[in-house]
Amino acid sequence: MIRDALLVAGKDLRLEWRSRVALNQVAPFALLVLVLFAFALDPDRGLLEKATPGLYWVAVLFSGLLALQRSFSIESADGNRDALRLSGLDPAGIFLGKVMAVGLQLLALEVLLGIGVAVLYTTPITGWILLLVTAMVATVAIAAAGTLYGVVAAGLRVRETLLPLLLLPVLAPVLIGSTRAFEAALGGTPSEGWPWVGLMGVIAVLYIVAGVFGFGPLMEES
Amino acid sequence: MNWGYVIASWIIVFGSIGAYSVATVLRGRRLSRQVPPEKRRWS
Amino acid sequence: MVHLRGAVALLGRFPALAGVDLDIDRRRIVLLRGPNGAGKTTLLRTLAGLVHVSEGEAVVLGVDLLTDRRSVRQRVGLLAHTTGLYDELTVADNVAFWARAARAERSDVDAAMARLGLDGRLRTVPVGRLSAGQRRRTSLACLIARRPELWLLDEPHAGLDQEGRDLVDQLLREATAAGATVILSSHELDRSLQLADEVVTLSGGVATRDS
Amino acid sequence: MIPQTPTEVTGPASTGSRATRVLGLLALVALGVLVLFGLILSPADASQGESVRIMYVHVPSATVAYIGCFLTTLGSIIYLWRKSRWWELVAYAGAEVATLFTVITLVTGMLWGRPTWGVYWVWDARLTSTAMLLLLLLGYLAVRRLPADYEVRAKRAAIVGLLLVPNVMIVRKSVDWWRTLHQKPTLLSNGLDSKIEGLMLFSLFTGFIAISLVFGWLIVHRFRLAWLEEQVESEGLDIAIAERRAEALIGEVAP
Repeated sequence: MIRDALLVAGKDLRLEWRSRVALNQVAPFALLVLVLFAFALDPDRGLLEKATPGLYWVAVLFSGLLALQRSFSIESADGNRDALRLSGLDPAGIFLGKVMAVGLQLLALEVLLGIGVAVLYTTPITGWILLLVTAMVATVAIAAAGTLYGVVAAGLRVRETLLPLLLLPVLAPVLIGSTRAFEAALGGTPSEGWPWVGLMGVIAVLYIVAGVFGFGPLMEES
Repeated sequence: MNWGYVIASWIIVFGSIGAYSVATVLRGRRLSRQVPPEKRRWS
Repeated sequence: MVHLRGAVALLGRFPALAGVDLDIDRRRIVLLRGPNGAGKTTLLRTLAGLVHVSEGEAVVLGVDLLTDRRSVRQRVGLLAHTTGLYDELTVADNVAFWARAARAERSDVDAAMARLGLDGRLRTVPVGRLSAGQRRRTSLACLIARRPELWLLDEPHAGLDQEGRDLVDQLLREATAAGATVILSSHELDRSLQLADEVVTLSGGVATRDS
Repeated sequence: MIPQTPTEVTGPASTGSRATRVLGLLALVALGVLVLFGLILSPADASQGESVRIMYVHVPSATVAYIGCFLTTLGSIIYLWRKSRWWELVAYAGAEVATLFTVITLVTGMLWGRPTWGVYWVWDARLTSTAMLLLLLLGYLAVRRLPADYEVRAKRAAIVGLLLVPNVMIVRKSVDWWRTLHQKPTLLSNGLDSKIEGLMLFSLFTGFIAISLVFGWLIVHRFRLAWLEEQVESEGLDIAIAERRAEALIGEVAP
């Protein structure tokens, strides 16, 4: 299962590297969102500063959604599902591999957005440990839930519209949790952030388990 | 003075349940005609 | 190797196979023929364990398809109209990914690519830029690197040049010599009739064996 | 509710049966009693005034909405585990009826909020998580109603349905934490917890009985409707196989 996961993750990342869609389109989009927030919330009135953690995670969520759509559009070629079913790859391995690939791309996006926020919104960064752990746990939760709902919507004509409808309500707790944890870290009260990390951990584990067991049945019959 | 909100809520509750019930029953009648009786196994 | 008795397979609500009887022994090359829409592609996909058999008996490579379709899949090789290849990856990456997914050795991958003439300049070309014939060669390379016990080929000659078609025939003869079984559909009747040991005609989702 | 062996060859020409007629009659009587006590006999609340009467339909609706979600998850689990279409249809019926009652809960909650808080919407923990519940249910229904083969729709919807209750729990927990850090205005703690007694308690009790009966009646009818929908879809499969085989015969005659 782990071997298959690494093979699939390696394939996805290699494909991303060759096509550079994430680099050339998703990353600029993420930065664009940051700039648009600055336009919408006048930077001089202090609104931007207060809302930074929330804006950051909304930007991650939306650009992450694009990365997820991309991750499933590469598997939407004619006959790809048949080929995967015939390949001998463990479905749980395919799931974990895609989670890894999406997760790594999300982490890269988060680093980029973090630099963007620090520079553009002049946010002083404090509470490093909480920030990093929050980002890791939230990334796993987003990637796992996104990959599971991604395959629920995969192969349908309505894929692009169905995925956000399914995914965003489910990720609302991750948005709340990661934003509060970031506020706690930046506000110098990290102890308030850790319960939220725990809650996001529960979500991450729930979706990893659901994906490992649910991916097999979902790959069949469609 | 709050009777307006009370009456509105109750009308909405009874109205929406009623409308949904009627729609369900009517659709059931229509589909029943397309299904042979031995497959409608309730009495 | 293959035993079907009254096998029914549905595509949605359409009975693409409406009760197929078929028995095929080991090391045979069997040609499926029949008009478009006769169920050739569905039959091949069914034997590969991709389509659910809803009625009848279906045993492939000793595995009962009604209860277990997954364990058949790794042991067969299906060459379909759709390739399943990733357009943005190179030929070498594609063959390596699909062959290694099926636990093929690195050396088998290289040998397969050399056999199909993909070891030169084509290695590093993205599949999206290949011609139809070159794609077919790439799919074939993925297939032979897996060393399947049962080869299922949906019009393997289509889109290939003269040399490519000869190569396909040669590969199939080698496969049966090595103990595999081959079932192919083709509209290249002259060529295929020479190649095949048996001919099965499909029509309206039902099979009849030609004597 | 269980499709039984036919007692008479001519089944009823609707989703009704003797059992559901009795259930429906009971529900109507209970609704009548609810109107009598909820709107006429019970007194106004000391602090909330007349708007407490909204509670008698709001709270039971919220409860049965959650029961519907539970049915959806339960049905989805059993469908995935046993391949039981019967339970898959229970899951579908549960989700649709739950959606109806979630909408009712939201609307009555807002109409209660206006006289109580002065606004239709506050980011109250319960109200917010009910809104999220509605979105989760709409997601399930969107998948279940996809224009695709039954197996495809059912299997994908079952995965979404399986995760419905865990998602609802997580959303509630997170929204509770999110709000309680700041304020604590929930419908119950603000209104009914403290001094509920006598006729008011009885009215609420009647509300639970009446709404539960309505819920049960709706579930049975919606389930039977889903059953009919599925029968209509799978109708004519035998004919299709015969037609397909006839194609082969024609093929043999004309070489």
